[in-house]
Amino acid sequence: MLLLYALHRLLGPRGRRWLIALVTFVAGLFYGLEYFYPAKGNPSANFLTKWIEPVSIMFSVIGFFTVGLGVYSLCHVHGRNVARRRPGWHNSLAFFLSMIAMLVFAVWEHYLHLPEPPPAVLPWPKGVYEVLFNGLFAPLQAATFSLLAFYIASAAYRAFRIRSAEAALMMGAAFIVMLGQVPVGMWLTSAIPASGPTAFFRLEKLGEWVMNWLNTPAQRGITFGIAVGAMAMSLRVWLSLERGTFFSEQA
Amino acid sequence: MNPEIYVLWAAVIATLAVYSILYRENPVSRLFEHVFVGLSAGYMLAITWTQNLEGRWWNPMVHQRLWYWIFAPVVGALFYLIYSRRLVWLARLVMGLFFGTAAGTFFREFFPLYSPQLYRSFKPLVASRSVGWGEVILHNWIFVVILFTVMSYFFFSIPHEGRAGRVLARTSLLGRWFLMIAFGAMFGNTVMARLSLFIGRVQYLLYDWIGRYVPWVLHRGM
Amino acid sequence: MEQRPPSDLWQRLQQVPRHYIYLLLSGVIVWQLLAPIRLPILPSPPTRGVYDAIRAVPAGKLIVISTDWDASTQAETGPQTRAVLEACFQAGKPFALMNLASPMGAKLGNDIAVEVGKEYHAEYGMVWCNWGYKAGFTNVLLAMARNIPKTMGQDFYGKPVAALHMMQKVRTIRDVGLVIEITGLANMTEAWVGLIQGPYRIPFAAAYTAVMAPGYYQFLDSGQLEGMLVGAKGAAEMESLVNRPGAGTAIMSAQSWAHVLIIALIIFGNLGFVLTRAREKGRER
Amino acid sequence: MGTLLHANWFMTALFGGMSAVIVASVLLAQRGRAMFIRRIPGLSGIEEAVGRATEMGKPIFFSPGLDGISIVTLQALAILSHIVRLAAERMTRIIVGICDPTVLPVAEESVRETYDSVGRAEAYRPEDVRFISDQQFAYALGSVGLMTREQTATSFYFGLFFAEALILTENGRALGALQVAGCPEPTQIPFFIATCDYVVIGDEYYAASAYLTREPTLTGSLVGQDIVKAVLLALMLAGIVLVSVLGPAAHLGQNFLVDLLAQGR
Repeated sequence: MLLLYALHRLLGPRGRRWLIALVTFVAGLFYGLEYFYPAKGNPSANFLTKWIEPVSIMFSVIGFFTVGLGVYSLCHVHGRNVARRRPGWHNSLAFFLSMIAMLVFAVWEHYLHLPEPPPAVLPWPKGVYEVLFNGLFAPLQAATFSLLAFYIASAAYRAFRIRSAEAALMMGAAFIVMLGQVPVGMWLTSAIPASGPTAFFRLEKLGEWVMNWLNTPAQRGITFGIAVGAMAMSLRVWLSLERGTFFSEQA
Repeated sequence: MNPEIYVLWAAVIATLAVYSILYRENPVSRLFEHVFVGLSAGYMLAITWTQNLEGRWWNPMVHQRLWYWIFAPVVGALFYLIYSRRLVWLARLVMGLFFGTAAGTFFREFFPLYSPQLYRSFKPLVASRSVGWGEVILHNWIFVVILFTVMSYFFFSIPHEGRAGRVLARTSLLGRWFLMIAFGAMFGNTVMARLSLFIGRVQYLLYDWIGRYVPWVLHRGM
Repeated sequence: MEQRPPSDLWQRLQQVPRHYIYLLLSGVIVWQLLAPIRLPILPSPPTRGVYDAIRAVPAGKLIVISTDWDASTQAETGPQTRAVLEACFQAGKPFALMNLASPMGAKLGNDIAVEVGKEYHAEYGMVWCNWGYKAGFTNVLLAMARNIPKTMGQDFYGKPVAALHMMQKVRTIRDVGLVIEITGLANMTEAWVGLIQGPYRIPFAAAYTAVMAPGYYQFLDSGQLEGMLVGAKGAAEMESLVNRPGAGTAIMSAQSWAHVLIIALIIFGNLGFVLTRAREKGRER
Repeated sequence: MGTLLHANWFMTALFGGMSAVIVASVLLAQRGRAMFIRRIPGLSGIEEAVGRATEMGKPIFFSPGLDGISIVTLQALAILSHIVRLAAERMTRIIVGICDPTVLPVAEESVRETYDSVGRAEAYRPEDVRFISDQQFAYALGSVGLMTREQTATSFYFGLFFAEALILTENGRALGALQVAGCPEPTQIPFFIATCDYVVIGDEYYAASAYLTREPTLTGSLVGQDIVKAVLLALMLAGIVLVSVLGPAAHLGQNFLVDLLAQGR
């Protein structure tokens, strides 16, 4: 605390910028060097290896303290809705009630230390938690996820038009793969013998071929580009080469 | 207390409220949207404590008397200085720590992530004792051609002019077409997985909910 | 009333409102779950591999079925388990259930076995048994290779495993003719292959959720897996092999008809698109 | 095949060499070397999209994806600040929906600073950079609700997205929003293509900020990246020739180039 205060008083803008760059560099160097510095033994290790785990835990613990930032932002927005009785404020109230209920009962349930398997008659806080988690949270999650079935159907209907060569190619590949996965598709080409040179044209085989030999290399091509892009971005951040809004430190 | 029946009805109402959004956004779906966000926030706070901070920070600090853990919240608190005009640079200091970590972590991941992809792309282009020409062309040649043309699409600093540039323009156009084939295949491959999710929900509504009161439904499709 | 020109239909085919699509899709799925139209299901080689492996277990050897799944993947793993148990009962091969990953799976698997067992008049402890949930899976695997009754201790119902009639001649992993892992969890296969299938050459087969299955084709390729069931599709194929259409078949017919619906929608949309465009071109001339 | 716990000498040399090329190219560009970048199709849509929101007098929605503070998210924030600059000049409101709490302060800071830099500090509204939820689907539902209530005319999705992507874009499309998306991971690109007006694919995502800002650091980096990609292509070509001559390497010790890449320390 004192150290931070001293730094704040002593350092000018340039000194601060320099310190931030240094901290960034050291943090990156630690993780990078541990990987690239020659290592010996089985499992292999070097002088930094034993620090990786504690340092990672430390960073993740520090990261967990940022949880308040998100909750603060939520409470800020919804708190104002409630305080000013804005339209739909009862929804914001529902937000607060469900947040507090979940927080209280999830922690309470944790400290009940119930045995596994749980007793036939549950203590009531555990019961409330069950309703909150398995009755609301999990189904809301599952139902939202399953909306995708509808969206994928309507997106397919709209997007797969032979407007251009690109759209037609996309549609063709999607057709083959979709049909290759379901009994209907297999049934369509079941007249083709399952072995021999023509077996390739059975829809399930064709679909597999499209996935393995057309999809995989294209994805891999994308992946290499991304790898190099991410590598360059990492280098720029690590060495504080980045300029532009957030990085032009005018501290 | 046996919560089973409450869980069932709560789950059914929540599910139907979410599906009502398919018709359009409405007061009920809006209410459940806020409940969902609230439950997630509460759950996030709860597991941050019960599954992370308690075991990794509080217990070591209090029970094992590792006093230095007291500094973790101090460093974490620096993030909150983002709201202060004067002290914002301290927030940047701790963010710099995290940026550095993100970069360093990527350096570590580079070979574990990408070197298998590199050497698995070494596909022989000639037939061998175990693999015939048909398969080599149908698999390996196509694989290599797609990989190279797709990568050529992602060259940004070479103008598509001049003799070499025109070649690149051709291969990158071809690459874009292969990309579209791949995207179509990925789309088609995902349809089944997404339908499964909905089928799972319908099964819940039919068998667990309606089937509880109408046994006929329970016996169908079983 | 004025009759609409046919071209309007083509235009409307191009712009089916999304609400109709949603309604059609849910209609098809509910209908297929309540009254499935059974399509011929052709077992794929990986599924046939599991079936053949079960039938190939020599007399006097035991099948071990590890039900390492819980409610979250029940829609797929439940029908898979049922179909696998049907195959064992039909082939007359004795089997033991066990569970290495979640206590819930031990109960859910047991419920299915009790139900299916009744249909085949199979008595607990004679044809099948359940070793229950055993925590610490690497250590359990290492130990059961040498001594099964001692490692398992008590069964699902709390009785000593060694006292069960069917366990009288079972000592080590050498008395096991096949292991079947049913799971939605990664790493289980690697442990079985690394500790049991590899060192002792015990045939090994598996049933996976559709999401994780693609990662395991390579084990099939290398012969470490005798066969595998892929999601609900694998369950449906197994059900067709044992001639007992069930939940897997219902899910797959729902899948099939939903796919047909989506493909039909795309085709109609394109038909409308092409025909409208042809008409417009005609006009321009 | 092999263990990759630590790098071997070949990996260190390869990685060091590739890094040196990129850094050198960045430094050259910073010292004023002119460098070319070709047009990136998906990005031309950004200005059109901002312009449309201005015309309609409705706000813009921006999502930086689901990831925490990572390389992908930092890039999304760089694109965000470009969009904020465009929007601020045209007096158009922009709402940012955040999924990861650690991203929130960085995004706030970046947005506030951009408003400052165009001299419109008063236009910054703290509640417009908003945490929605850290749970994937609560985030999706919350964002959809936000877009519907605010009647956004334009949506941008830049960052790491997973299954929730289609929930966001399909609802955005139903609202009639003009949508621009970019994601480095290929898995969600098919759905973006199906539902968005402009899509930035794969590596274009990293080229985006260079193309938008023409900042020498970024263009220089892009040139370096192209050289590195050429190196990787050459490496693969060498590998393909080797296995064609020597036969495929199924185990260690059959092909030295495969061993160098597969067998770390």
